[in-house]
Amino acid sequence: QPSAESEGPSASAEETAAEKEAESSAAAETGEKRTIGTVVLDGTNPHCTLFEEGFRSIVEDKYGDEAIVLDAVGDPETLINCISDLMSQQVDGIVLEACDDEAPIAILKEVKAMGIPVAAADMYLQTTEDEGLVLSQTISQNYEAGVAVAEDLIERAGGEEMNVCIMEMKQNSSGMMRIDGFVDTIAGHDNIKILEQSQPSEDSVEAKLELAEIWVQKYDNIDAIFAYHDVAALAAVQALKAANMLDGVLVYGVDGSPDAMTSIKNGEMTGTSKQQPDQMAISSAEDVYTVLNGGTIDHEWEVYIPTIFVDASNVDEYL
Amino acid sequence: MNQITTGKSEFNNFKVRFMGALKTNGGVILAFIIVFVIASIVSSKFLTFNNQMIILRTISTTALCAFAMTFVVLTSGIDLSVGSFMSLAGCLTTILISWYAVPSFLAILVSIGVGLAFGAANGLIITKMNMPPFIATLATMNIMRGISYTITGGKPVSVTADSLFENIGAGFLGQVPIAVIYVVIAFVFLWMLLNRTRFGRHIYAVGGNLTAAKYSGINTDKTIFLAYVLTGVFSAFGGIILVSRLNSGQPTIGEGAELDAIAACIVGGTSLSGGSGTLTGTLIGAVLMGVISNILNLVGVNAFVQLIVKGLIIIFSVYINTIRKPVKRAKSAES
Amino acid sequence: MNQITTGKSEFNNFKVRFMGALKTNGGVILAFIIVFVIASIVSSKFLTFNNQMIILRTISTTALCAFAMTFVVLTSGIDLSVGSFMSLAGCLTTILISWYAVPSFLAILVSIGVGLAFGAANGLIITKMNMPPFIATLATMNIMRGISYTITGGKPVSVTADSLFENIGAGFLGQVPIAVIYVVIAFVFLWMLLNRTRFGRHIYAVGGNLTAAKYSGINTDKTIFLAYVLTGVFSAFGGIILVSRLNSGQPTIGEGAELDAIAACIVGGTSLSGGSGTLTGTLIGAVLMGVISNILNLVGVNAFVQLIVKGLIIIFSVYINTIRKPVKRAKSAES
Amino acid sequence: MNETILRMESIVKSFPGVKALQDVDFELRAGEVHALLGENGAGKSTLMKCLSGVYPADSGKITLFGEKIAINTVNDAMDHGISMIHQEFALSEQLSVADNIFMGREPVGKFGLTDRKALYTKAQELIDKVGGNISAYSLVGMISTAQKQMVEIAKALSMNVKIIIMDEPTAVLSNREVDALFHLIGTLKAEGISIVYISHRMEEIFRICDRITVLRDGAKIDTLEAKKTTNEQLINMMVGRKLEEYYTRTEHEIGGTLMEVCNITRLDEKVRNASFELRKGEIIGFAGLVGSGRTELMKVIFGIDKAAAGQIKINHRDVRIKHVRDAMKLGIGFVSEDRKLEGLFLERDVEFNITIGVLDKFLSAFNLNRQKEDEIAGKYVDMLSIKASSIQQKTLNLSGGNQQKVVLSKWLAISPDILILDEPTRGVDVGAKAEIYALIDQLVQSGVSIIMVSSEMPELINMSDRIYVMCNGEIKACLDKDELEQNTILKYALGV
Ligand SMILES: Nc1ncnc2c1ncn2[C@@H]1O[C@H](COP(=O)(O)OP(=O)(O)OP(=O)(O)O)[C@@H](O)[C@H]1O
Ligand SMILES: Nc1ncnc2c1ncn2[C@@H]1O[C@H](COP(=O)(O)OP(=O)(O)OP(=O)(O)O)[C@@H](O)[C@H]1O
Ligand SMILES: [Mg+2]
Ligand SMILES: [Mg+2]
Repeated sequence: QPSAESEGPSASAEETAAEKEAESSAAAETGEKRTIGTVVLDGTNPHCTLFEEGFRSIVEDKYGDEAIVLDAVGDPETLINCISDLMSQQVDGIVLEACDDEAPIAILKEVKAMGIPVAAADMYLQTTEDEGLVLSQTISQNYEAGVAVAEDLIERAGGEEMNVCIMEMKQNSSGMMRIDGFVDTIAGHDNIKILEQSQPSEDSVEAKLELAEIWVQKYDNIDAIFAYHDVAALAAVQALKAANMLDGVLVYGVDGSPDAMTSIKNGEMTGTSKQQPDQMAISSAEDVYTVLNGGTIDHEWEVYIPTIFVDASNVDEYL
Repeated sequence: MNQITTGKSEFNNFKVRFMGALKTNGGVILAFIIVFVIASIVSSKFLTFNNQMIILRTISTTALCAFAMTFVVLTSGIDLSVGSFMSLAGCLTTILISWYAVPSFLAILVSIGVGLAFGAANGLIITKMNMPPFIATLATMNIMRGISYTITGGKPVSVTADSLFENIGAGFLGQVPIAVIYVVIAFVFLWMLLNRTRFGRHIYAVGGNLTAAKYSGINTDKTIFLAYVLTGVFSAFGGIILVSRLNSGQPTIGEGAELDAIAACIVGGTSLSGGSGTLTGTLIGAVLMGVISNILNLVGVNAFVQLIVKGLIIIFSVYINTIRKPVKRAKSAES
Repeated sequence: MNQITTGKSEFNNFKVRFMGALKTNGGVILAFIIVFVIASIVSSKFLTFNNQMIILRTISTTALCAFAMTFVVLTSGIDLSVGSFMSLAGCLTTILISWYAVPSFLAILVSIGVGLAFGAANGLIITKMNMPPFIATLATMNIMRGISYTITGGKPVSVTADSLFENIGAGFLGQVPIAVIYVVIAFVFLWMLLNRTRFGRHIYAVGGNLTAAKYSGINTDKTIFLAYVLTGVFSAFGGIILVSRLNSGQPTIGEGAELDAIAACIVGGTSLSGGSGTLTGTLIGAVLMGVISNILNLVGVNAFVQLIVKGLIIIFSVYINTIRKPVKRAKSAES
Repeated sequence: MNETILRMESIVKSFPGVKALQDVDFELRAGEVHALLGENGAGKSTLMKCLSGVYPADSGKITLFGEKIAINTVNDAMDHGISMIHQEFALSEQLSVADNIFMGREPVGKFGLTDRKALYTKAQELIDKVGGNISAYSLVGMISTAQKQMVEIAKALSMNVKIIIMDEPTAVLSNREVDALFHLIGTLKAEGISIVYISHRMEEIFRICDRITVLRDGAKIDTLEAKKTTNEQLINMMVGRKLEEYYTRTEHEIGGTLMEVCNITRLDEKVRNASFELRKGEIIGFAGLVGSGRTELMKVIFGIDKAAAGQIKINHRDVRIKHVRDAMKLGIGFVSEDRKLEGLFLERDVEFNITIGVLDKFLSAFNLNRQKEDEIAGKYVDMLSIKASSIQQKTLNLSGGNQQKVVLSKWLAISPDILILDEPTRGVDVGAKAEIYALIDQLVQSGVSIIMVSSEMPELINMSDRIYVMCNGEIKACLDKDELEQNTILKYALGV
């Protein structure tokens, strides 16, 4: 398995890397605390809270080290600024939940030159294993998440005509993968028709609610709504409720945030593909520790954490 | 320059006032009519009662913020923190209800009280610390947003226990969404406040000429202070309604709400340099923005193109407003 | 109140000038020193050369926008569209390079040209259509963002072919990040422009008293127009640097950049009512904001709490600025 | 009628860097008109602002009707029946006349709501009482300067006043309005109201005042009975020396025709068919009532406003003046009537203000010749004896007269051939006035031609070679030196 240490292209990078390694193993021996940093994609996304919990469970609880959690607030510029600040802080390792798949590449080269191991989680970065920028890429099966929702919809339709509205967010690449999975899966089923596939005028709950309300007003034959994440799905639930149309309309999301679970439990939302951000964080953090402790990673460079389809039948397990 | 004697002036005065009102709001009314007519032609769904109600409900939070913002802008101030008030008050309400089982009504009162307190903080920072409103409210915008994220942990707070709460914002009174009723009540109340009380006169006086207001013995600090308290209270209330409509305390709500509210004021003819503008103008401005957004979504215009169209329509409607005023900027600077 | 004669005034004038400059920028310098010293104490990593460079690189785009914004604010205007300039110019550059194989240098020139054109559009809308800058640039902010989303389809544009492009923003000159070099060059150039050209004088004159400027034969429209062209060009350039650092054309960049840029100006002592402020102040203001953000991250303060702390520090530094000025707002309003 | 109602003792007031008042005493009797005289910056406005509560005095004692009172806010002063009409209008242009009159004291009716009917009725009554021909509903931004003055007076009368302070009320009025004001002052006096009257127009002082207090450099010089003093004595006390000559006019040769203005009609028709000519080295005056269109005519000539018809010839050649820049290139300068709104960059220093029109002389691409700039500014500071702590002092902190000199300097710096002076001595003290007259004389000696618009008859008559009289936007007469008489001018100005 390639790791950051073994792939240093320049002599100086190798040197620092070596120093770093010596330092960190020395630290481990003397029992001195190490510092592991992470940048989460957006702290106000419940998904990230779970990610942070998973990360802390490894760094703080398991290894007793110091965890630094920074927030990219969904902005690529803030993301690289946060990574810069982690470099200044001279952290021993980084778990990166990037909000963009390309933006951090350039700065990761600087991180690599400093010899700090990085593991990518949740967002598949546009880099190859050979470049050696990250130890591993641990991601959700976003496409499969969309597929799972589509399959449930097809099953519930049972061959009847069904009209779906799809709420997307082109700026969100993970979200678009879910949409792709969904759209590809229903493509073969003529009974399921897409009424409209569009996105809110901005990335805010208010705009998502407004778009859903207008759908409800515009079409009197909506049978299902699929949104690229739960926040939008829940907004759609509210729009349907306000128009007294929630009964008989299926609403799906992706993510499995706690309030989506509650909503499913209450019989409002139909289902969601639950991601496991905590698992992603745990797996990535473990990879960083494996390298820090001088070991090699013994699994594939790409790690897929499955999503779990949740609906009324199994929601109680996740409440 | 014609002489008006008191005797025959009744009718004349009415005419002066009516023409004045039309001159002030004429631009936005014209822009509104044009956009409205185009919208009716473009989509058959547009003119339905339900759709009109949806428009009004959609703009309800913006309108509440914009009404109060009008007071602030009239004093030649600005309040960037309205969105954070929405978030803080909205989340606090749901936290109180869901986590501490506080009755909805009390929770709302407390949250509005917190809005009032932070509004007062804005007012004090601006009047007593002599800080420019832009930067003072930019700071409190960050602070309140930070508090809102901290208390919620950044996660939405679900409200399941209390269906009463949901009705507060999402309910209906007959056919009319309750949020629309609030807007109407708030409008009437604030209109009276602005046009029929001394405080309202003082708002205009302070914004028109701060020195003159001081020399006339007006407590200018108090007037400005109260304007920020108003935005605090009304945007807090707006946030609570929104949260109730979403049925969960979303800490991210209200981002960019300040721009929407200010845009409604300016499109409605209120001048950012203070002293001139009307609440009616702001109302029409807010509805106009809502209509634009609604028709673009109804027609299914691509979200990205929507941004472009929205920008163009803003320029268009404010331009109509500007050219209808005979005195141009260059001239008004002279006088 | 002594009368001065030209002969003996040489030294006197220098001293007066120096003290004047200190008085103007003293507040922000003091705030900067306090924050800087605290930061050095709180984190041992703060004072390292690398970290200082990281701070400067971090603020580079904000600084470029804020420098140009200073000109606009000095004319008593505002430009809300800087973030959209960043997005549009940045994405356009990457599209030209990646999709049309245009050489990097040419692509950058074209994109800056587009920035210039939209800056000119801002300027024309404001001067020729007499629209308030706030609303005009709010509209173009939407329009340009919409264009940027439309041309990219909302998705990031990768730049893989051209490593030259990456170096333009992400490279180093010796130990110093190249983005920092740009900021230094831009600062020197714009400082000269503001303090050593007629245009610079006109900027101050227009913002200080528009009518008096007109009556003094200054082409006020041209001056205001050029200020908006400047923000267009410099924020476009800032966007290109940022995109190069990200090595992909991200249409979402620059959201909220206008608030950061304006905050840097105001924290640096520039008055939103125009006519007073310095570029040096803006530079210190921008660095101060960068230092705050850096130290909070270094210490690992929770992102939500960071918002609160940042807000408090803004109030604190602007307050220092305000109290150092002997004449208070209330007084200056009287005259 | 002779009892002393108000006594101010040992009033001290400082501003950062300036001691504006030191130990000033002031007394006011019931029903008297008491003039407050002094040079620009002597502290007249400051003393009265301390009395009207704009800012409290640093120390000192105020006794009203034998009782010691504290005045810390404007409301305190109003409660004691003291109200002030400020030097700069304190009106809100966007509000109606009635709103302005009752600003801060709006009548309240049912439910704590403002009683708009009472507001407008009472306001109209007050307007009628002071003789203003305006509707209480008019926006203040729409009414003329003289009418604004009426609003200010109505505002002062709207409360139960015992003392009215008028700070240079006639600076913006012309003769007819001044007469009306004096008539009103007579009425108020008869009602037992005391008036403090600040003015730089000496002839007014003798017309209406009972007693006179003179301030100099923040200290009181003396209080005198008006009947027992002379003009010379007062000027001597104010300036601290004897003024040799007030209106300086040196005999000199007037040259040929320099500028001809033919049939100018403004786009808005506020001036119609105006024609006049100006010779080299000549001073022509423009007389008329406020609102007669003099300023409007000058603004067309200077390229600020547009003309619908007419030509301007300079040196017998047609010229096109579309912008201020065109006018400046042709050697025309314009000192406008409102120095604060139209002339000065108040936040900038003296140097910036003086040199803004001649940046070419010391500033080219990225190259500033600071020495040259200081030299230019210094030259005019010396020439006009501008009192400033340095050329880097903010113009905001200068006294009115010195601000006016800074504006003059700006236009002298461009070395004009034709200088338009619109109310050049408005709000300027006698000493500075004399200096400005001397300067005007000096300018015409050196071949500059001057157009002087003024509402002060004595100054027009004494300084002008010829006078054009305007009425209702038209030039009604051109009077030669030997016809210059107050009554003749007034006859044409009133259009009778
Ligand atoms: N708010 C202020 N801040 C600083 N200095 C001031 C202020 N107001 C007045 N001064 C200064 O106090 C002195 C007295 O000013 P004041 O306005 O009382 O003069 P004045 O006699 O009314 O003159 P004028 O005839 O020009 O109106 C001047 O030197 C002036 O510059
Ligand atoms: N900004 C303005 N808005 C509306 N009316 C105005 C404005 N300025 C001037 N006027 C009106 O235009 C007319 C001409 O005014 P102008 O100032 O030219 O008179 P003037 O003869 O120069 O008097 P003054 O002695 O005041 O200078 C007046 O009726 C005045 O009320
Ligand atoms: Mg005075
Ligand atoms: Mg005039």
